[in-house]
Amino acid sequence: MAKPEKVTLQEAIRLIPDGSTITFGGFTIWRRPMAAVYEMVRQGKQDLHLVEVNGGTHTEVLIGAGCVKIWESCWVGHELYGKLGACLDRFARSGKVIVEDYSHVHMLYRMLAGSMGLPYLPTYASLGTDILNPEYDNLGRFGLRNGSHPKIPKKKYEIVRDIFSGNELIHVPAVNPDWCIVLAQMVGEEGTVRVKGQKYSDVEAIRASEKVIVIAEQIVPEEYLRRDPDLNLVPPYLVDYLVELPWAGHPTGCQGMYEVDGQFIKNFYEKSKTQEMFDSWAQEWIFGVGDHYGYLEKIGVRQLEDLRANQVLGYSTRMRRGSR
Amino acid sequence: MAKPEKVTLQEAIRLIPDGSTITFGGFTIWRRPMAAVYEMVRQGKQDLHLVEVNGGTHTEVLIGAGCVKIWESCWVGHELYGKLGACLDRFARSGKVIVEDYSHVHMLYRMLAGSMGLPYLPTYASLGTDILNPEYDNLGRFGLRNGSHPKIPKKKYEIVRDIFSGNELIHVPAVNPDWCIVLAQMVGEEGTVRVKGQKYSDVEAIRASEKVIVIAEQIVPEEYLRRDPDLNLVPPYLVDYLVELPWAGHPTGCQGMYEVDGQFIKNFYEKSKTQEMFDSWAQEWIFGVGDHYGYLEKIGVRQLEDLRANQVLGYSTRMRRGSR
Amino acid sequence: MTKNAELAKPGEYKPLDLLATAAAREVKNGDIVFAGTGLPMLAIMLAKLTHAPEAVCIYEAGTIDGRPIHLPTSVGDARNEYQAAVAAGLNEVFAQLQRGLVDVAFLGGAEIDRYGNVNTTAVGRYTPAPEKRLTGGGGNPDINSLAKRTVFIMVQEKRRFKERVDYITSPGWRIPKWPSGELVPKQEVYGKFFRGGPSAVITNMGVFRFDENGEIYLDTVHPGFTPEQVKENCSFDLNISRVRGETLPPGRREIELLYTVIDPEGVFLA
Amino acid sequence: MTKNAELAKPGEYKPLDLLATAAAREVKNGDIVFAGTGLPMLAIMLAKLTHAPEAVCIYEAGTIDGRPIHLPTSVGDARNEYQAAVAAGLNEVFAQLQRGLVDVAFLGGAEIDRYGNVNTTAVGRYTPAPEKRLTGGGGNPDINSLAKRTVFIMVQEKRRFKERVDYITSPGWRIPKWPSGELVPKQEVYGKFFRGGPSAVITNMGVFRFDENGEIYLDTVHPGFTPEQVKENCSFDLNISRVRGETLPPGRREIELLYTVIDPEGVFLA
Repeated sequence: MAKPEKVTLQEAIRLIPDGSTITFGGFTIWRRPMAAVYEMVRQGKQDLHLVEVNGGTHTEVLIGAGCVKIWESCWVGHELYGKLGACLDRFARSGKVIVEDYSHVHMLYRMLAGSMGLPYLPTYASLGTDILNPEYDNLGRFGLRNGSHPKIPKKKYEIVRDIFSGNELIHVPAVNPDWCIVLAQMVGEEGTVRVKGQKYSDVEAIRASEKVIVIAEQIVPEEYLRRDPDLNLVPPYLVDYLVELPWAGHPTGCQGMYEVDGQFIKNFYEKSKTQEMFDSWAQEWIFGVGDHYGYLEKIGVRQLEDLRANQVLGYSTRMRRGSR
Repeated sequence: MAKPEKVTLQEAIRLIPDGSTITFGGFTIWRRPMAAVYEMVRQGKQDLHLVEVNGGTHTEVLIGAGCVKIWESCWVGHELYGKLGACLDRFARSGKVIVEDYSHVHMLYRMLAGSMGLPYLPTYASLGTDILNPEYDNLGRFGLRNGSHPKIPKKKYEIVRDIFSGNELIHVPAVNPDWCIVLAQMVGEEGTVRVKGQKYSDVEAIRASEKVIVIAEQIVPEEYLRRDPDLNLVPPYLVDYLVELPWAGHPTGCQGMYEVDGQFIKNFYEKSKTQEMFDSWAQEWIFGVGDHYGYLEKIGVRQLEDLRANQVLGYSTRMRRGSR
Repeated sequence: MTKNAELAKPGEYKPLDLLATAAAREVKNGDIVFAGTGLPMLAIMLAKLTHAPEAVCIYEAGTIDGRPIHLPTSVGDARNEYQAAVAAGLNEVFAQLQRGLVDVAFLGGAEIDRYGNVNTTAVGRYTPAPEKRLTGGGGNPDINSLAKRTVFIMVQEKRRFKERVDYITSPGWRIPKWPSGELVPKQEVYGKFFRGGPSAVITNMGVFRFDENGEIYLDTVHPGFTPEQVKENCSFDLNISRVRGETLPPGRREIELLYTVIDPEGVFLA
Repeated sequence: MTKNAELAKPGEYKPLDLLATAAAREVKNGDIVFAGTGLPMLAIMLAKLTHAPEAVCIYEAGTIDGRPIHLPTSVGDARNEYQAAVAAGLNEVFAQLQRGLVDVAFLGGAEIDRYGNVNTTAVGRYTPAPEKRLTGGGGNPDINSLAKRTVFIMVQEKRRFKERVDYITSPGWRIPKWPSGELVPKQEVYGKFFRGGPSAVITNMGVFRFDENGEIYLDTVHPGFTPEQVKENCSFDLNISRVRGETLPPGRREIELLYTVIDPEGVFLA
């Protein structure tokens, strides 16, 4: 089938089994499919294995809600609005989440290798760091590299000596997540995906993954997107399920659509520092609102309009950002 | 210096020393910097080492004119307009050009590796072919893999067994050509390059190379190109020299600008079958016309206007293509 | 308009029409197709207009799912970009290919052997200097390595259907394992990366397929030819014991589409 | 408008203004700069408005040579894309980085040691469960491996300037060679791929550089502090024998640019 199936958010998320390996489009606090993340929490997903080029607010929500068992990535935090991942800190300290640290290039190349059908890619980025300390291979320490987990490579990385350069470098293993969830500004009726602005590592995440859910801020005429194929990210046959949902990235930002809701993230970050506060935040903002539109109603029109991007500049010019 | 230097075609080509390793933008008979190739012939370049993701009419002109010593690539021909590279056939048979055969993926990955700062990339494309026959390593047979040629890797490729997949695959060595010449539809005054339509392997060729010459069909306001950074190929600092020259790709095609001149290529292909005919063709179309504008005058306005692309469709609708 | 089911009679179609139609029939609805210059373009366009409207075409030069309204003459052609989903480059399409997304690909060749190994590089001696240089492999060997099925379109001549090709450009079902060069089944060389290989060869005389041992046999013979005539145009001892009958001729509707919708200018169909 | 050359007097600028100015001065005209979120954005914009108009900025998220008219708050920010040369993705910018195109990069860290090794991963024990988890490395170790020069901007505290960092997230001048973990010079680990490394550390108290052995020393001390005070805020025995004098304060023109042109909204400069 060349075309994605159009489904509701609830239907799409229901397809994801507990224990799945998952990755997301976006970058830190930008263009994250937050509505899907909230719905995963509502549906009580368990034992998720996140493999992310980088993490962000969405990662923290999933970890705080107890959905995650393994997190392989290089970074989690909320940029200016929260200096670290307080949930990850708590869950890693208690051993409830196993963390495997790589560098940004390593994670990108793991996803890129997966997206190119290769078992690994070479790099010399981040040699000489504790990322490569053999004692710090956490999945190995927990006995998860014995080959019985199809999505966990036998080794964290391999040191090789290259005959062409005469140098040592490393091979990082490919990843092919079971699921990838991406937020896009525009998707055509048949499924062509257009992402405006920075592409982050979305195309690598999509191609690497077995199943792809795309959440579209808006579904537009296919013919319109195809007038300018230079601007499109991936063709319809790379998308399995398509959901249309406005503001699906809030509180993260979406180029040309809306701004990062910094105050919202700052508040979440504060609440994420203890499990009790997190739970009551989740009660208020995830379970209590019922669904995505309940969430948007709770945020309110005034705030949404402040966040809405200026259609010429692509970001909000109404939102107060600083002290002046 | 972040900006390319604006020079004439003659000045740009004069910078390229004999013996240089060179690659080109474009694909077979599309968007090839033909004006630059003709000028290389006029200036009598010698001993060039071409490393191309694929070859085309431009390759045949350079080989026929005796400019080339080594050709590493996977394909040469003229698509519909000439079924093989008659000059390469002649020069390879006589031993005047050393050919190193790879597959298309191999060549792309050699360029991609170079463009990523990597010494090699892995692939399993084209295993089990004579491309990998150790006796068919021509540069090795001619003693050129002894490490004294900076642009010739020590091995044609390496067979490796990968620990992640348990499979055999190969590593193809990176290439970093001395020079890359690319034809683009639009370049900004400061050097931002926009290529319309298929990108072929232009960005890989540009990033891999030490020096880059871009020939622009037109130089446009930098600000205009920057309104839509999603459409641009590379930033100014990746371009060293910039030449503005219309129809610089003729007889190859240039999306949105002009069509492949099939009759011209067909005629060239016929003439390329013997050295005598090639020489008289070169006398007529390269030396005899003096420069690029002399060449265009000889083609004539009528033919150029037939080739000119319909501005909506991006290709010519006036040119007769078939038998009906 | 004629019905698709009505088959043309001998004399109502040209050899090229039959080739294009037979090739089109190798495309299944929903297939992701990798097509090269020439006849394959007619075949994929014909398939999309008939039984495989949801097939999608990728071109090696970078265009994905184009909907050309004028027949492209090569994979680099701007016509491919009309209403395309993405105008990318080689890196994107080869990544998709190596990732295993391509269902079927159309390829050509100058020589083929009984195991489907194909030569497009050089005829006769290869080294130190070739006897006759051809185009080289291009993406042919890559596509043949990485797609699930490949279909070769070739000219039937004794010198082209050889016991062993002079140079294995593109891997068939028994291929050399380097560095030794021993001929082994394709599965053994590709291991976990094995996806398939040559599934059909279509010539001006018949349609060939491959048996359990990866050996070529004649599947159907084009109207007007006998299996023995095909065998005479092979250098090796062609298996004609499994011939199912005659190749289905083109439908009248298919011919109409070829000449009026797909190639009205007569670019390939003179 | 005030002249660039007129330096501000003590009391006329805030610590952050000095940091931004000192960081900006590390940018040379024409440099290709890799900048992260926060202060580095002020620094590169200030450099471009003063002595380095031809410097070019690349952001990790994929934007190349943006010309923002509103201060971005993070590398993923849409503001970076305004009048950018290319809006690409991580693969493009990391390819440029690994290819050796980046002249200088600005980075941060929670802990640093005498060899410029930086920790942003975990404080205290790392495994089996960390004592205190930080953000993780992100692109910090990659950029520090692959750029020609890197400049760290950090807070000066005894607990942050350590004899040995708890986890080497980002490689300094003496780093472990795995699998043994023996500490060796960076050049030895990177071999032909070696391009450089930490060239300056700028804190709220001074500017540090690295000597021939890759050991950190105090280069200049910010006005209002003494070298001894800086030394007291290091856990290790800081070399203060090479101090050249005081850090040049911001120019009046630089302060004006920071508050009226670069960050008029008070995003970073409250």
